[in-house]
Amino acid sequence: MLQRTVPMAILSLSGLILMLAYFSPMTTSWGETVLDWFNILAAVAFVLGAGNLLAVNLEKISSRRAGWAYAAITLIAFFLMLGFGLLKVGAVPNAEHPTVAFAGGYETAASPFGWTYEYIFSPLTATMFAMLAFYVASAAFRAFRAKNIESILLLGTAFIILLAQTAAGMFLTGWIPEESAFAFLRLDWMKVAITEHIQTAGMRAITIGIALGVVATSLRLILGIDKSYLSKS
Amino acid sequence: MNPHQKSHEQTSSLPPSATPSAPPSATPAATPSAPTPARPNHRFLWISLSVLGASLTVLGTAMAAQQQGTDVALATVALSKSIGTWCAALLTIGILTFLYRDNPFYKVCESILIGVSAAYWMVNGFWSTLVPNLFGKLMPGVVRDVAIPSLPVSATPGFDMALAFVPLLLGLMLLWRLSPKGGWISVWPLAFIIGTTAGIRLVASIEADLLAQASATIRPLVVFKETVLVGGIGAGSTTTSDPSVAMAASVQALDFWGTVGAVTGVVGVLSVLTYFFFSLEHKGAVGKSARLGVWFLMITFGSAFGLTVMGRITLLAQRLEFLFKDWMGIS
Amino acid sequence: MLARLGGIDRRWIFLAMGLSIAVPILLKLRFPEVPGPMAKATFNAIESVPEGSRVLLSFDYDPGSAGELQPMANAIVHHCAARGHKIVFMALWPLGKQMAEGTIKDVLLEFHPTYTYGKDYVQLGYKAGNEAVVKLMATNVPQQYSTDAAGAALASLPIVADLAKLADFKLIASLSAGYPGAKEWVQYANSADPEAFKVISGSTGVQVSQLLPYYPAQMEGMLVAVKGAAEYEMLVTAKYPSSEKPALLAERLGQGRVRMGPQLVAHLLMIGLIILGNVAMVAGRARGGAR
Amino acid sequence: MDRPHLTCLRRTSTRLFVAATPILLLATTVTAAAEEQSGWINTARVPLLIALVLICGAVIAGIAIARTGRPLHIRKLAALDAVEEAIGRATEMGRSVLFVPGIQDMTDIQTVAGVTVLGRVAKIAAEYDARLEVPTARSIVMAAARETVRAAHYSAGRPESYNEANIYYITDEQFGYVAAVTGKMVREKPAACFYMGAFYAESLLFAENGNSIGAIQIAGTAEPSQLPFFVAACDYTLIGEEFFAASAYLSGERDQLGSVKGQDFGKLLITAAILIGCALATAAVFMPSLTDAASTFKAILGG
Repeated sequence: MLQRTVPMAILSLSGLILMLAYFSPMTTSWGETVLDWFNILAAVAFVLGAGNLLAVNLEKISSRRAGWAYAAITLIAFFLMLGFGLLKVGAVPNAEHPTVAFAGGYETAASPFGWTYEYIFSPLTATMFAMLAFYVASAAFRAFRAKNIESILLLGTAFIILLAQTAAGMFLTGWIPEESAFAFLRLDWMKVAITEHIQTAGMRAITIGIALGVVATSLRLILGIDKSYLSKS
Repeated sequence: MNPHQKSHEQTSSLPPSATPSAPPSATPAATPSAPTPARPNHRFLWISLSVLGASLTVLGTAMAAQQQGTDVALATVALSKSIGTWCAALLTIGILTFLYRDNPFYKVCESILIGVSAAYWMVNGFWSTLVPNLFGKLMPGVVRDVAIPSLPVSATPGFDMALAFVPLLLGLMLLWRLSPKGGWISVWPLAFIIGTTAGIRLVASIEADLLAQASATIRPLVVFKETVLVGGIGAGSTTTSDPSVAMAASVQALDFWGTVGAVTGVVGVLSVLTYFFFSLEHKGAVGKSARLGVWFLMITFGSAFGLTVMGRITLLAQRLEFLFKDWMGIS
Repeated sequence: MLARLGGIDRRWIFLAMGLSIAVPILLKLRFPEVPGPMAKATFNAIESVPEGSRVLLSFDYDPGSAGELQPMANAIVHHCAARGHKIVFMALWPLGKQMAEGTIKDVLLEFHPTYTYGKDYVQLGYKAGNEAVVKLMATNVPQQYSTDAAGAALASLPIVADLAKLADFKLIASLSAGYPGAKEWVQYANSADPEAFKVISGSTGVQVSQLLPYYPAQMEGMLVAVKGAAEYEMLVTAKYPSSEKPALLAERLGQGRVRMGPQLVAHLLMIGLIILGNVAMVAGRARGGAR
Repeated sequence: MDRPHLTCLRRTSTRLFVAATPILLLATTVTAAAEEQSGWINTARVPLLIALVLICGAVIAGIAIARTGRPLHIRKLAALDAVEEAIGRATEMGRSVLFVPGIQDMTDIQTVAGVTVLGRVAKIAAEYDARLEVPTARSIVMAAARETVRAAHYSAGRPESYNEANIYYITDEQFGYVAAVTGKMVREKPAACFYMGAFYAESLLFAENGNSIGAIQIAGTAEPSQLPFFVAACDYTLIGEEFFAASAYLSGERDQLGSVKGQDFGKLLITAAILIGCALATAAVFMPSLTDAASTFKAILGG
């Protein structure tokens, strides 16, 4: 009962209220309350994430597994940042209410939290993403093969887009007059044709398909037919 | 949505993951599971820790000095900025060293990132959402005294407080996931989260992704050149809303590429939908249409591929700009 | 020789990629850009809202995507301010708030020093909840944001004092790097009130294909990757130059064009690598039979 | 989970649903009385409501038909046919098979679909006696995967060959997870790699590494931005909705198959709407009297 029926009831009810709230103006406020709760839970999930991180890393350190020292660094970084932020260390006092302890802004580069964000967190994430440029180059060489007509189409389109997105497009085909009968050979023309007609059409169909999948799954969940979230937890 | 994730872990492009693999010809790189030589590893660790500690000390002094005098303040702001730039540059390079091979420097950078990001998300969720939206209702007086002096006064504080107990309870139950026992307890908030997501996605998908997309696909399959208008409207006008004008124009000129584009758009959507139709085998006319659909899909992916590559390159360009300009001062 | 190429150490490829981006940056290679239809549509969307309208800018990205989206953010903020729009900043990503703060400091206050907080612009900050935030704001902004990011009651800030729901905005722009982002704004905000406001977006290259179906019916303008940023920068700086700080404006609103330089070389390298990889495969096969 | 238990649950859920609706309606009435200014229904959204009823009705009808026991057919999926070939090859070469169920938790539909596909892969692997490795990024996914693979070994008649240690949790952290998996790929060189689930930037890294060790790669995901990489670098890819259909087909659950049928019906509806709309719009070019009808039809669809 507590383990299955109640969760299923919670699920159906919250889903139905939100659907109802969209169509019936008088229930709009219910939907708003449900969404408010949802957003609070989303913030709690961050705490959960941090808790998981702690658990995994503490276990690594206590069992002295290989690389436990890195787990220690992770924890130190975590607690420093957490302390800076939660205690609002070095925060700029609130202009109107300078006496209220936690009313200040803690995110400017003048406070340790803001400083760490600006000079440690931000460059680290940005560089992590930037590494993908290298991997995509390596994948271009090692993995992207013209195996059949489909992959030739894919790679051929990619070539056109890659060229047309840069000055190479104008350089190679810019001399073809825009008004001539051969204007369709211009790379910028091809790019617009591909993105606006073919890619849009392809993505529309994919979007429609995925939307139907989402509808079916959501419906199965709300009706209590799909219970995968129960049995696997 | 998966509630146990930082929200943007679901973005289409996540931070790249490290591949410790090297080609067979290269020196085998260390992997997390492979035993790493303990000693150099740890020496490196202590060095980086002390560097971290030292920079924090300098930073702290800078902050303290900042609150005293103006001259000193200006100097310390500049100091904290230049220390920051050096820090950022070293960390950037630290991550990039992985391209050569896996190494402790990279691992330190990675560990810092993991720790800092988890804390950042938690702090942000706490101050931006939990304090005003949850605690602000549970104990508005305290929140007003301690954190948000101008928190609006509710007309029905008792009712608000009562309602706020629901997310509080669900939140605590969600945190129960951290305990090894009583897994079912966290299923309640999970069910709430899934139900809410299902409820809003169901309607939104039908409205924005099914109906609106179908509507956007609809268009006349024959397009006439709008400029060749006969009678009435001048050459500068491009409107064909007047049916009689459209009629007159229709006699004049067919817009070849416009028509091809319109037909392509519709045929594309329909043929790809045929490909996604699972009840019929891909034979005969259905098979041909599905095959056309696959070609549309491949061109779609090719284009997406090109655009993605562009994005990745931009990100690297931005990092290199930082290194050259802000750090090395080449401009 | 070609067959052996297949087994090349991939670090050489990494090096080639690094050089193909670093060298153009150091040489300051710049190429002319011609604004395309989508950049023009975005520009016109902001132009077409009456001067002094209330607009919402949602910063749905983090430093990881700043390379692509920051140039767009700079240009959009300058454009909105030049049109005298009242700007409300917010974020669906935790780090988005910081990105917005940076843009306010570097662009808004730099080129439009008369803009005052609370009267001309306001920072609502980040809220957890992804699409649920948008959905709640569609009907009830004060329930989601009881105060601004600094803790001031919305009622005390003239620009948002009467803000009840999203329909009170004339334009919503999402700078979007993924989920949640522009897609969610279209799905949950635009669907709720299709007539009330225009939705535009700036998006990363990765996200473009996902957003294309919504343009132009559900989303009036869309900046596509850094090329879109570069084109839009040109449109904005051409119409709204800065009389006091032209050099600084050229720098802050020129990042997109600067980053287009390395694109050319790197794209050519990519094409070359794909061709070379396939040639090596064919050569390897001819030599050693099947893989 | 045993079947009778399931049916019982299903009955409970139906009852719950039936009970919840009147409660909601009642509560609506009460609120309606209290707040006079707001209406019963937002008239502007009536067309959407009708569409919602139609499409949800199609899915429910599909499920209902499936429950009657009528045979349901789903077209062949090339990627699924290739599974056996890939595993057979791995056995011949004496190498392992790698299965990556994405990097999300069980709350993501794609992960659920991925684990379902894992069931089939595991069964074939058990029959061929090939070694199957499943590294996961979530502990709950690991539990689910172990359950699935164990069941597959039983149904293949080889419970003794099931080895729990081959299905393991690495870390929630994305960098760490991919580093460990790709490291393993380079060292052990699996002959077949399956990527089925929710993938982000790592799609490229997995596919690139798999390619460099010469493995047969079969992928399935509904992340549109990652599909280009899988399509370009893998041998077979289940694209978007196809991935869900494959999972429904393999799950053998009639409800799931029924809802795929329902989705097909939804697609038919959308196709019909597009065709009618285009016909009207095209006709309106020649017959201006139809212009109003065409634009009204389009507007109703668009909301």
